[in-house]
Amino acid sequence: MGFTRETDHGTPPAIATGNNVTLTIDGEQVTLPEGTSIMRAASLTGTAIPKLCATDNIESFGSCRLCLVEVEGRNGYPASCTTPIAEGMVVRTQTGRLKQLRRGVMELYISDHPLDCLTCAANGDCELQDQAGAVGLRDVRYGYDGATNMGQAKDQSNPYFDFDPSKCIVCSRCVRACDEVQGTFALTIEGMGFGSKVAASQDDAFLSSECVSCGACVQACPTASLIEKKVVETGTPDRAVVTTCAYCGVGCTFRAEMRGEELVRMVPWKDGKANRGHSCVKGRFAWGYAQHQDRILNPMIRASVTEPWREVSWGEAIAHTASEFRRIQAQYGTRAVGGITSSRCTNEETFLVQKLIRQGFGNNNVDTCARVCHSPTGYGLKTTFGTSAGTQDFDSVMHADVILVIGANPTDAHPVFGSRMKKRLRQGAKLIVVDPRQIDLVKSPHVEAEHHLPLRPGTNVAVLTAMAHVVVTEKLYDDAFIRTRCDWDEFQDWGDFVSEPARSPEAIEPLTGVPAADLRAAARLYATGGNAAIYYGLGVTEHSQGSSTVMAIANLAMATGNIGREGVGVNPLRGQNNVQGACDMGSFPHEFSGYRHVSDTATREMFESAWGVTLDHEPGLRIPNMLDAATDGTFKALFIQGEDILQSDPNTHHVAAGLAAMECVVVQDLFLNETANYGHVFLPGSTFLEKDGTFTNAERRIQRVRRVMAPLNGHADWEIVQLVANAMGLGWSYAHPSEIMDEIAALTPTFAGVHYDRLDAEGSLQWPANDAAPDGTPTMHIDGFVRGKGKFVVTDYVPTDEKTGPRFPLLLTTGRILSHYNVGAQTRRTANTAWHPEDRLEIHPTDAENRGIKDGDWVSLRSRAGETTLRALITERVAPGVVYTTFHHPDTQANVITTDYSDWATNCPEYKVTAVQVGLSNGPSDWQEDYADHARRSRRIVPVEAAE
Amino acid sequence: MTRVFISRDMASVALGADDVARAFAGAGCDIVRTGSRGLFSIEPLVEVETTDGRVGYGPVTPGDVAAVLGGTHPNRLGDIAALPFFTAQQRFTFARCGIVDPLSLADYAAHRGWIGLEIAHAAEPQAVVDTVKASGLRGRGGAGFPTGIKWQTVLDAPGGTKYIVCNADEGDSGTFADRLLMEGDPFCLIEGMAIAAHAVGASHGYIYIRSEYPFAIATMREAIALSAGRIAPFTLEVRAGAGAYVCGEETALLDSIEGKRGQVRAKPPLPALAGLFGKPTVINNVLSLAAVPFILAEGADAYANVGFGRSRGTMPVQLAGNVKHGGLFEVGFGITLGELVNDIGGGTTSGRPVRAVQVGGPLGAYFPPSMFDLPFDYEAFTQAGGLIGHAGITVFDDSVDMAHMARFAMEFCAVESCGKCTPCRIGSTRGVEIVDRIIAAREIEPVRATANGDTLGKALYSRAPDRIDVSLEAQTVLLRDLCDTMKFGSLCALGGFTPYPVLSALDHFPEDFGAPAPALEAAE
Amino acid sequence: MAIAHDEDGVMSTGDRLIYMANQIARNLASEGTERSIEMVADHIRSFWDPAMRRRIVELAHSRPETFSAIASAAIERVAAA
Amino acid sequence: MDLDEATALISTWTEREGRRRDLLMPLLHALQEAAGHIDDSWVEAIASAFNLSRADVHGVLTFYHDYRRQPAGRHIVKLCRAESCQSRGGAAIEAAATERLGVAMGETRRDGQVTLEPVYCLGLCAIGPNALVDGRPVARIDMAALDRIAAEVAA
Repeated sequence: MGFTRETDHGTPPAIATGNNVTLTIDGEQVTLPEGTSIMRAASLTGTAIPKLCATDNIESFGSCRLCLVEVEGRNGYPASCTTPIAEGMVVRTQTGRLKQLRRGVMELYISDHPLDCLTCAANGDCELQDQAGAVGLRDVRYGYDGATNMGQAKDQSNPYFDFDPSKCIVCSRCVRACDEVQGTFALTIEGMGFGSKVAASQDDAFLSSECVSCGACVQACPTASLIEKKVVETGTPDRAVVTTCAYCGVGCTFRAEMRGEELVRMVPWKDGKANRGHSCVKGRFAWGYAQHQDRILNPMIRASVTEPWREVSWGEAIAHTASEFRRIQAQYGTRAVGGITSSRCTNEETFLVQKLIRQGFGNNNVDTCARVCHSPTGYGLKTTFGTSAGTQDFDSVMHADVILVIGANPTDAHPVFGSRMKKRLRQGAKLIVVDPRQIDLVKSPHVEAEHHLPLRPGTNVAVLTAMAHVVVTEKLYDDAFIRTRCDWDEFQDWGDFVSEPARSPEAIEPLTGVPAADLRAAARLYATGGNAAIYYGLGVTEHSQGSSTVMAIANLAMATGNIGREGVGVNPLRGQNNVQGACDMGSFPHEFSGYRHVSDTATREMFESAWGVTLDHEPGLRIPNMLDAATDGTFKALFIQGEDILQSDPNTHHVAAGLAAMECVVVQDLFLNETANYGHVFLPGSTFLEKDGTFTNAERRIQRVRRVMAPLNGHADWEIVQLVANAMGLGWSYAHPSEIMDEIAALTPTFAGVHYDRLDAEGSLQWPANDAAPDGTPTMHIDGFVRGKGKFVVTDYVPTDEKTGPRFPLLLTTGRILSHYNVGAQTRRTANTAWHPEDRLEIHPTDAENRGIKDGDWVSLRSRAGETTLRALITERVAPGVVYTTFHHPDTQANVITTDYSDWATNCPEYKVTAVQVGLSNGPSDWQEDYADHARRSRRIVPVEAAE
Repeated sequence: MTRVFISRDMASVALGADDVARAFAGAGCDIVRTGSRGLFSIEPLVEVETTDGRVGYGPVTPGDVAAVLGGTHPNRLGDIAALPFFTAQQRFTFARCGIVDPLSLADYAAHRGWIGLEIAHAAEPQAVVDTVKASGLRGRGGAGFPTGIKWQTVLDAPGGTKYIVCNADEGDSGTFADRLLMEGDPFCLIEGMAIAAHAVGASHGYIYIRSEYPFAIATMREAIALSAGRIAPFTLEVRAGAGAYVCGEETALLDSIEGKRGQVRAKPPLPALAGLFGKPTVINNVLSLAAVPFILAEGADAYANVGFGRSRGTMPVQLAGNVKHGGLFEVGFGITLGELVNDIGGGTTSGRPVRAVQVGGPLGAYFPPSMFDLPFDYEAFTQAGGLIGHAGITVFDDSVDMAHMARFAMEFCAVESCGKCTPCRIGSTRGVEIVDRIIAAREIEPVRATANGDTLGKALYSRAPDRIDVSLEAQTVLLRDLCDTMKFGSLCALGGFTPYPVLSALDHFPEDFGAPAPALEAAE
Repeated sequence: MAIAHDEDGVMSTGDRLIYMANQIARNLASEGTERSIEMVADHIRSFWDPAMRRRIVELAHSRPETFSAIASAAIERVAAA
Repeated sequence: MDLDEATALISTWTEREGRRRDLLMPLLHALQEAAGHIDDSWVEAIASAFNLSRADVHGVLTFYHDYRRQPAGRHIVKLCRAESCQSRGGAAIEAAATERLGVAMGETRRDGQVTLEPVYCLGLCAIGPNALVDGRPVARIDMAALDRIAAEVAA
C-alpha cells in the first residue's frame, strides 16, 4: 500500500433529511443531499476548492477565505464551506476573479509565516504549502519589516508532539477539534485580531494544560505548528497501512504511517467505524513499546525459577515445550495441564490456543482474562437475552436521549467512545452516573450529569433493583414491549419481587448511601426520558454479585422497552482490545467458539470431525481453579499467551503460590512480565504491528489487523502456537491467518459470513454475520431476543462477605487511568509515564486528615490478603470511607491487596470491594521487598552465545 | 417652587450638567432630569417651567443660576422646539427625547407612550408584522435590510423559544443616537421590543449595550425594572459589552451574549432562523426597534409617507466632529449631505473650510465637499462608494491629513479585528504598514527594486528587503489590492468595509498620498 | 460466612469450593427452594470441572455442617448424576 | 482580592444569578468591578462555576479589551482616539496627555497612580476630544482640562 492521504471533503456530510437538490458546479449538474456544503459537493464531484480552515471531521468555520466561490444571482463571494447547496444554484469555483482573491488571501498568510519550507518537518505534508501552490502564489509584496507572529518559543513539553506558534495560521482547526471531536475544550484562541494565538488552557505548556493528548489537534493542524515529534525526527511518511489499535475495547482504526520500515505515526482513520477518525493518547502515540529495548526477542528456557534464563533456538524452545507438556500429561494425567488465551492477541491466535488445548491437550482447561473482567457479562446477557455481548454499535449513542453509565469511566478507560458520548451529551442527552467516585463525566467542561448516584462499593444490585422498584411501582414500564417480547409470567414474578417495600429506594438508602429521592428521579428519567441506553464496565462485573448486576441491568432495559433499536440497549464497555473476540473464540472452559457448551454433542461432533480427535465433554478449569489445583498438586503445566496473571489477577499470593507449584509454566509475551518470574519457558511474542489477523471490539465488530512490519522476534504469535502444536504432532498447516478465520467461520454459526475478503472490502463486520444477517448485526434483538423471549431474572441482593470493620474500616476500589492500559506492560514502556509515573491511592480529605496523611505521603495499604505501599493523592473524587487506586505498576501490585472473593456465577474477582486500612508508611512492605528481589533474580539472562 | 429641566444625558454631564443641576437644586428649584434634546452647542441646557411653557437657557454654568431664574441670562433661547435646528426636523422616534423624564412612566404615558404596544397586543402577530412591512422600515444599524421581512422570517420559523435582541453596541465614531435614545427615552425602546416580541412570539429579550455607555446601561436597567409589569409576560435584560467593537456585528454580538469570544459567525444560518442559543432571533438596532412604537401608534402610512426612494421614514442623523451645531437631527430621507453639514451643522467649529466628511462611522467613506449634493438614501450612498451606516457624519476641516485617516482606518480594524478571518486579521496590520510606507515615501520617491521569477520558492523568499518594491506607485497598487482582498474576502463588515474609508481617501484625496490632486477638486 | 485464609492470605481448595457452592446457593435462594436446588445443581454441572465436582461431593459427606441446605441438596443431585 | 475571596464572590454571585454559560461575562464584569482586575489564578474557579474549561474562560478573558488581567493604576483615564475626536484635535491632545500624565498610551505609570488607555468612541462625538476619568465623562478636553485631570489623578 503506498502513501496517499485520505480525501478531505472539507465539511462533514449533511444531516440526512432524505431530500436531494440539483445544482450546477462549473458547468456540471450534480444532485446531492440537501444541507451539503458547496465545498463538499464540489469535492464529491471531483473539484478541489482551495481551503485551509475546513476539514471534514469538524463543522465548517469560514475563516480562511480561500474557498470563496461565485454563485449566480448572489452578491459577493460566499465561502463554499459555509454555504449549503440549493436547488438550481449555479456555482463557479474556478474563475480568474476567484484566483485573484485567493491569491490575495494567501499572500497575507505567507506574509506572517516563516520562510523555511525546505527545512520544515512538514515539507511535502503541509496544507499551507499545497494551497499556496494551488492558488498560484508567486510573490509576497508586504515586506519583511512588518509585524509578525513569528519568533515565538516552541512548546515541546508534550512527549509526543511540539507546538510551534510561529507556524500557526490561526485557522482554529486544533481548537475546534479539541472542542467538537475530543470534547475536552483544552485549547482556545487567546487574544484577538493580529495577536490571536492558539493557547492550551491559560497559555500553559501543553503538558500542564487541560490537554489529554488525544492527538486530534495535531491531526487537524494543516501546517507544522502542531506536529508529532517522531515526524520531526524521522521525516514524513511514505507509505501507510490501515490496521486496528491494540489497546482498549473500542477498537479504533488507524493508518500506520511508515517511512521505510520505521513507524512514523499512527493516524486515526476517518472510515474506522468504531472511532470515526478519532483517537486517544494510547493508540495515537503510545506504540513505542513495540520497539522498546525491553522486548525479548529470543526464546528462553530454565529448569527452575531460581535459575537464570538461558537463550535457546526456536527449535529447542518449541521441542522442549511440547515434550514438557507430553511428559507432564503422561505423569499426572490429561487434565493436569491447561492454557490461557490472550485478549490482546488476534481472534485467530486465540482460536489456535484454545484449539491447541482442546485438540492437543485433550481437555477444556482453557480460560482467558475475561474471567477477571467481563465473564459476568457473558453469563448475565446470555441468560437474559441469549447472547454474550453488547446489544448496540457505538454509533447508537448518538441516538440516545438518556445515558446511564454504571461502573464505567469511559473518558479514562474508553476515551474515544467517551468523546462520542460527551458529544451526544452536549447535544442535550441526559446523563445518569452510578459510581462511587466522581468520575469526569459527572462534571467536566460542557458535560454534567443530571444525576450522580454515589453508591457504596458493592451495592450495585440494590441500587438497580430499587430503580426497578420505581419503574414497576410507578407503572413506568413498557407494557406492550414486555407482553410481546418477554415472558409475561417471569415479568410478573420479577415485578412482585422488586416491588417489595424492602427494595424501595428509601429502604436501601442506609445500605447504599444513595439518597432515595435522587434514585427515584434517576429511575424516572431512565424510564421516561426517551431512548435510554446503559453503558457499563468493570464496576458492574468485578463484584461478588457481578452476574446479578448484569442481569439487573438487562431487567431494567427490558422493563422499559429499551432494547432492539438504535439509541438504547445494554452496552458492556469491554476492557482489552480483543476480549470480546477471545470470548467469542471459545476461550472459556465450558464453551466452544460461539458460546456453545462443551456438553452439546452436535457442536462437539462438528469440531471432532474437523479436528480429527475426540474432545472432552466436561467443563475445564477456570484460572483460579487451575491455581487451586496447582497448589493441591494436581495441575502442573500452563501455557500463557499474552497475559500477566501475576499482576492482573486478584490476591497475588494465591497466584504466586499456584504458579510456583507448577512444573512447567510457558509464558509467551513481549516482555519478561511478572508472571514470567515464575516461568520455565519464555516464548517471545509479536506486537499487533507485526502480524495479520482480526480483533473484535466491544460492539462485536470484527476488524482487520494488518502486518505493518516484520516481527522482531521472527514469528507472529499464531505461527508460534502452530509450531508448538506441530511439535505435539497435530499437523497444522495454516499459511495465513485468513485460513484460520475460514475455519472459525466454518465451525461457528455467528461467524459464518466472516472472511478476510469481506473484511477488506467492507472494513469490518459485526457478528452475527451469516446467512440470516449477511451484512452483520449493528443492533441486536431487533425483532426478538436471540433466546426467544427476554428473560426477567430475579436478582436478590446478596452482600459480599468482604466487610469493613475496626481493622479494615475503608473500602478500596480499583480502576484505570487514561494514560495507562491494564497492567501497564505496554504503556509503562512509553512516554505515557509522563502523566502517571506511579499508582497513587486516592483518599478523601477527611479520611486523610484522620490518619495524618498529607498529599504525596507514602502510605501503607493493608487488607486481609496483603499489604503494599504507595503515595497518597488527596481528592474529593472519592467519597469518605472509600479509597481508590490503579493497578498499572508492578512496584505497587495493587492486587496484593485484593481478595479471593469473586462473582458467584463466574468467579470474576471482586476487585472493586476490598476492606482496607491505610496508614502512614516509611517504605515498601516486606512483600514488596521480597518480590522485588525475586523479580531481579528471576530476570537474569544468559545470552545465546554463552549458552551454546 | 420653580421646576427646571436639566439633561442627565452623558454628553450634558460631560459638559457640566450635574454641577448645574446641583446649583439649581441649591437654589431651591425642583429639578427634573431629562434626556438631551440633542443639540450639544446649547448644553448644559436649563429649561425653566413658566406659565408660557418651558423657557430654555444654554449653555449655562453653575454660576448662572440667578441670571437664569431671573430671566436675564444672555443665553436665553426661549422655546427650544422653536429653534431652527428643531423646527427643521421630523421627530418621530425622538419626539420625547429631552422633554420627558426618561424614568417616569407617567411622562411616557402622557406623551403617547404604550399606544403602539396596545394596538399590537390587540392584533394578530401577522398583522403587526404586516404593519412594519408596510411602513418600509429598514434596519437602522447600517445594512438597511427591511425590518418587516426579518420579523416575518422569525415569525414563520418553527420552534417554541424565540428571542428579541437589541443591538445597542453603537461603536461607530460619529454616532450617538442609540445612546441618546436609551438615556432619554428608554421606554420607547422597551415598547418597540415588546411589540417585536408579540409579533414573532418571543418571550425574552436582551439589550446588548457597549460598556462605554455606562449611563445608558444604568438607565435601561432601571427602565426595564419600572416597566416590567407593563410588558409582561415579555421579559428583558441588559447585557453589557466589554470593549469589543466587533460585537456590533450581529453574530458576534450573539456569541458575546452567549458568553463566548465575540467572533463573527458564518452565515447561513441566519440569526432569524438560528440565532441566540441557536433559536430564531430578531436582532435589530436600537433605532429600528424604537421606530416601531410610532409606526404602530400612528400607522404605517404616517411613517412611510416620509422618505426618498426605497428609503422610507425618518433617519436620525448625527452631526459630529468638527461641526458647529453638532447633534441629533431626525429627518426624512432625501436631505443632501451638503444641507446637513453646512445648513444644519453650520460648517466647522474651527471656522476653517470643510475638507472631508466621513459618513457611517469608521467603516464609512470619506466624501469631499464636491459630493455634497448626495441625497441621504441607502441606494444613492452605495452607488457613490459609501454607506449610510448608522447615519453619523463626522466633519473634518482642511487640516486633516487623509493618508493619516486612511492609516487610522486600517489601525482601527487591526485593533478591533476579532481575528477570525484572514483578510481582516492580517490585512489590517499590513494595511497600516503600507500606508506608513506611503507616508514615508510621499516626499522622497525611493529607487524601485526589480522583481522577477515566478516560483513559490520566490514567494517564500521574496520578503528579503531588497526584493520589496517600496515605491509610492507599487505601495499604492498594493494598498488597492489589499483593499480588494479585504472587501471581497472578509467574513464580516469590519474587514469588508474598512476599505471604504481607505479607498475613498485614496480616490478623493490622492494628493495626500503623494499623487496629483484630482481635477474636480482643483476646480472648486 | 467469610473465607478462611492461611497466613499468606490463600484459602485452601476445599474451603474455596465449599464457599463457592454456598455462594451460588445464596444467590439463587430467592428463586424458591425447589427451583434453586435445581439451578445450583445445574450451575455446578455446567461450570465445574469433573475433579471439582468429585471434590465437592466428597466434602458434602465429610463436612456436611459447612453447607447450606440448598447447597447440600444440590450437591446430592450432582452426585446422583 | 485573594483567591479565597474571589472564590467566595464567584460562589455567592453564581448562587444568586445562576451558572449558565451566558452569565460568564456578567460575572467577569462583577469580579472586575469588585477587584479592579481578574487574576489568572481565579480562572480555574470561574471555569468550574460555569462548567467550562480554563481554556474557555481564558479565551473570553483575553478577547475583550475591557477585562484586565493585572491591576490598573489608582486612577484610570480613558481617552478617545476615534475619528470624531481626531477631527477636533484629538491627536494633539493624546500626545499632550501622555506627556502631562507621564505615561504612555495603554500603560500604567510606574508609581501606580494612573493608567492611560485608549477608548474608541464614547458617543460624545460633537463635543470632543473626550475622556472618561475614573468613569466620569469629560468633554472638550483642552490643555487646561488636561491640567485639571493631571491634578485629579495625582491625589
